[in-house]
Amino acid sequence: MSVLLPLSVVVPLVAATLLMAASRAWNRRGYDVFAIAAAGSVLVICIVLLFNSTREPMVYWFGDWSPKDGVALGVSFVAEPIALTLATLAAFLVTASLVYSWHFFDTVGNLFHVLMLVFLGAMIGFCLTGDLFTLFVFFELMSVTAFSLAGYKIEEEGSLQGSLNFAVTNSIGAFLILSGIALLYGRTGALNLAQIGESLAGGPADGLVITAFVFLIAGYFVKAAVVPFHFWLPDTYASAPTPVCVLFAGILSELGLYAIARVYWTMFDGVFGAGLVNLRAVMVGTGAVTAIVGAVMCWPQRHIKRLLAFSTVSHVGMFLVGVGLFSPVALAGTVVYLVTDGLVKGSLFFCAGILLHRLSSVDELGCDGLGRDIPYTGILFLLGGLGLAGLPPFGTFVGKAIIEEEAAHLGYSWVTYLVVAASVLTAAPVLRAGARVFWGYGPGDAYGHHSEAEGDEGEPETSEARDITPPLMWVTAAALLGVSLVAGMIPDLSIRLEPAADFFLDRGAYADLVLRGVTPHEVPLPPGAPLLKGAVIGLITALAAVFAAAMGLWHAKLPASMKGIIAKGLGPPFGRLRALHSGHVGDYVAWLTVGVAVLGGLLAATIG
Amino acid sequence: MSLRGRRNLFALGVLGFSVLFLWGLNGLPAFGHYEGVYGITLNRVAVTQRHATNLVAAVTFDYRGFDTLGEEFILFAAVVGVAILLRAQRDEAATPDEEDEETKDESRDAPHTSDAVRVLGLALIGPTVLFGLYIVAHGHLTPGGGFQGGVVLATAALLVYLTGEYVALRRVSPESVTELAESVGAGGYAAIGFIGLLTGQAFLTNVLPLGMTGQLNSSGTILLINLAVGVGVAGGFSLILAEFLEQTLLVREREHG
Amino acid sequence: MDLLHGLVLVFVAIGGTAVVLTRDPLAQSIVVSFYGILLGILFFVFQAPDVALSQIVVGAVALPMMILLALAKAKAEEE
Amino acid sequence: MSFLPFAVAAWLFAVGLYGIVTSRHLIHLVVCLSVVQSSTYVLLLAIGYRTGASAPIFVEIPPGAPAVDPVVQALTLTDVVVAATVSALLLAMAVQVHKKAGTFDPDELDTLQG
Repeated sequence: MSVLLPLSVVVPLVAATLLMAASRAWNRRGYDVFAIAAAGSVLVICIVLLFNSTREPMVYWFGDWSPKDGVALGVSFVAEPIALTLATLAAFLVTASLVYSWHFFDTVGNLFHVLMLVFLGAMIGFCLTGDLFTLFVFFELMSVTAFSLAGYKIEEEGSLQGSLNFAVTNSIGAFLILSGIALLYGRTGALNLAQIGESLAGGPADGLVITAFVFLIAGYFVKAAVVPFHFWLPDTYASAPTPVCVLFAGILSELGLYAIARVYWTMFDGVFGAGLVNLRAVMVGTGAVTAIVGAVMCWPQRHIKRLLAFSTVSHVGMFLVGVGLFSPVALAGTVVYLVTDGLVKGSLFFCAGILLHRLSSVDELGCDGLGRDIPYTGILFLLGGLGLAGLPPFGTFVGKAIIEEEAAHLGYSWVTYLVVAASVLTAAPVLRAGARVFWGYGPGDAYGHHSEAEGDEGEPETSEARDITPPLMWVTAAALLGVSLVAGMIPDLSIRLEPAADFFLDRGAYADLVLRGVTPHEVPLPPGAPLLKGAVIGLITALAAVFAAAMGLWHAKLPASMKGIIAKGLGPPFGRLRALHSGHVGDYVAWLTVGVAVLGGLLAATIG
Repeated sequence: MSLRGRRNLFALGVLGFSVLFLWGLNGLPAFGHYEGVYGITLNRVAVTQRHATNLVAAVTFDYRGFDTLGEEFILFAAVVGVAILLRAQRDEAATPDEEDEETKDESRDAPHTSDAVRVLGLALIGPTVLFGLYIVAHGHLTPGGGFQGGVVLATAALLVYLTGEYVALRRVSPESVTELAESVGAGGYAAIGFIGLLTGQAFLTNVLPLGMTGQLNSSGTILLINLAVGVGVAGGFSLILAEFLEQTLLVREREHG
Repeated sequence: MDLLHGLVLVFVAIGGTAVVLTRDPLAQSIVVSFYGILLGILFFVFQAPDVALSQIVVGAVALPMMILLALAKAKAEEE
Repeated sequence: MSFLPFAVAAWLFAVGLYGIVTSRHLIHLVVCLSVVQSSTYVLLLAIGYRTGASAPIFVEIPPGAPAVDPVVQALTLTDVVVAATVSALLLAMAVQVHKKAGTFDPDELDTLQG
């Protein structure tokens, strides 16, 4: 069984090199079949490991270098259910994206498939590792592969500029992380997460520890796109190829947050334990700001992929609230939310890809009513919008309900309002765009002006006939949505994750397992709680989103006084916020620096 | 944002950033007095455990070999990325029916070089290749190894270009060869990892005979991995250089032809 | 901490600053080559010959070369 | 004085960021990014240094003799080479942006606003 652990990473990597070596020897279908088979087998490996790890977490030492006297000489993988849930999601999304790409754009020979497989190996390695520097290496590997994938459509200026902004900001994030690692290595003389945690726990929470922590989380915030480190994300997502967007929105940002939870609970919990209340306030506050900024920016977008990108920012904010509550219940809820939301958003991006295929555009206004011929895609799109809102039984409502409840329990009862507001503001524009594009609802000049179409892409991503939608395209979109729906109907889903979350948060048990090979004792399942309240909130959110979408479509019919209030009250701050998203990489780096300084200041004041 | 606004924002940010950074650095052990348990343990046990005199190589390719596998794939992914980004001009210049024709390459003008440079360059190619191979092969004994030696080997390919033998280079090492080297390097590293699995031990376990400390044929898989990395790095850097050169050459070709 | 360390460190700091302040990329490629050598020397006095070797082949040769090639390519296209 | 190596690392990080923020040329910007990266090398190697110890290469010194930390060197060594390929990737992006937009100046690139 343990042999599957290295294979989960090595299989996709080796498959990528084989594909690369076979260049020109095979044809396109050969690459497709081979890549799908490789990703699919990784998915199976991940599922087997996941089920196995719920019975007993496992440690694997590369090169057989198991620790001597608590000193780790080599690199370890730690198989536990939370990490493996994310790894499984990654494998599932990569497989789906490769299937979706069957009819998709003309790839440059095999290079697209090669990169997708390397990306998969990178994500799984990132999830499973128990070593701080390996975490950095696989972070870099994910990043570099993502830069290349983002810039894949070189015929577009926006795509190139987006990937350059992406690469510069994320590289700086990586250097911050490496500096943080250097500080921790200087203090503890270790790179193993558990060993660093044990070493730090005996020392003070001084400047070095706080700085290292700030550098690490700032780096992961860049990847997760937390405000004000988020500017690169909409630029990149709007212009990257659709199958790549699915991975970026569905798993890449989420992995940044996973890393924050991982490094906190394995290394910093002991030394920061006393300041946890303050740390929680900082994290929940940052998450709330991110959720709001993303949601507010989402509304005025007419480029559908950019719209979905800002909704990703908003949802990342909500995940951060969940992770930042620092409790096992909230973590379990966040994992459920994150997985189901990733699937829904993936499905929405797939639908946007179908639009691109059929109409060569994802401009909401430019495509007004043009999607009438593809009503089934329209239905999928609208269902996806409702899934974002958290309409039961989409799994999203379960996760949100648990985060809300746990937040209230910890004294953050306003989180419920935040989650509802952000959900409405991100789901409504999706519904609005869907209703307009697929059914032609609403007047054409909704914004009272005709600017040039924003969603036109220089070249379509597909070369096949545009009068039909290849079945594999909508089947994958439907499959993602279906899995999210089914997940919501599994009773007590998050309760089942709670023992795993308990272990995730137990620094002592983790260190015992990694450094001394002591298996954690089993935790009984907590009693299941009915989610009736959450279901009602989900229903209300969905209804409110439908109502807001209708307002967006027919806002010309609102009374003049109300329009005046909206224009005067919201216009200027809106405009200022939009202007900050300038597309200028220098601006982004300046904000990144400010973000590090502010985070450092906040934590120094509250923990130090 | 205006340049001024950006400068002001950055000035604020970098002030806070620097204070934070210096505050953190202040907590480090004084320069020259580091006593980290990881490094000290390795310095004590590694030579006997691994029969490698260059401990840095032992750490890179054995104790932390999995990290290096990841690094090797970063290189791999970056090279693929460069190939994707710079592919456009090739498509523009080559019409479908002439893509694979070797004869077409003859028309590509290499830059004019004086005879003196040419002779010097040609004379340097051999020693450069030898030097690169030496650095790769002695990585486990003395400073050097696959990463450094690989770059040196790639500069040998560049020398060929500088001496105006680019056309020859394209015939000797067309792109598919560098691509193959790139995949063999990265894939070979992973394959060496499988040797451990086959003998029932962990991935990347150094199961080969360790040999006599200090001899070329020692330290087991470290030497093999060094060779794989050398091939991968040399292939990767040559591919990058070739892609950039291809671009300049094609432009020149369009101008003259 | 002896004089040699201090001297090389100061040179590296100046070198890095010079790279940033050289706004013309063509000139910058030469400055960055010198900076690569300075870093190589620093790593050597830090008793890290492996890293020094890496830094010199990459920082002093490969990186400047790639900058020049990128510039040449962009320039050739403009004409 | 013994703080100097660490201060130099911090300086390189900050000055590289300054170059990126104020850059008017994408290639210049990519090179500034490599200056930021060199800060991490200086930091790592400075941390692992031990006064009077030799390099961790036991050819002329016996095993067990005082040597500097080999781990930080291993971390840096691979990164130096890999970073160069990443720089190449960024340079290729800059070249392509220039090809599409006709400029290297980030101030003149405006396709991604709002």
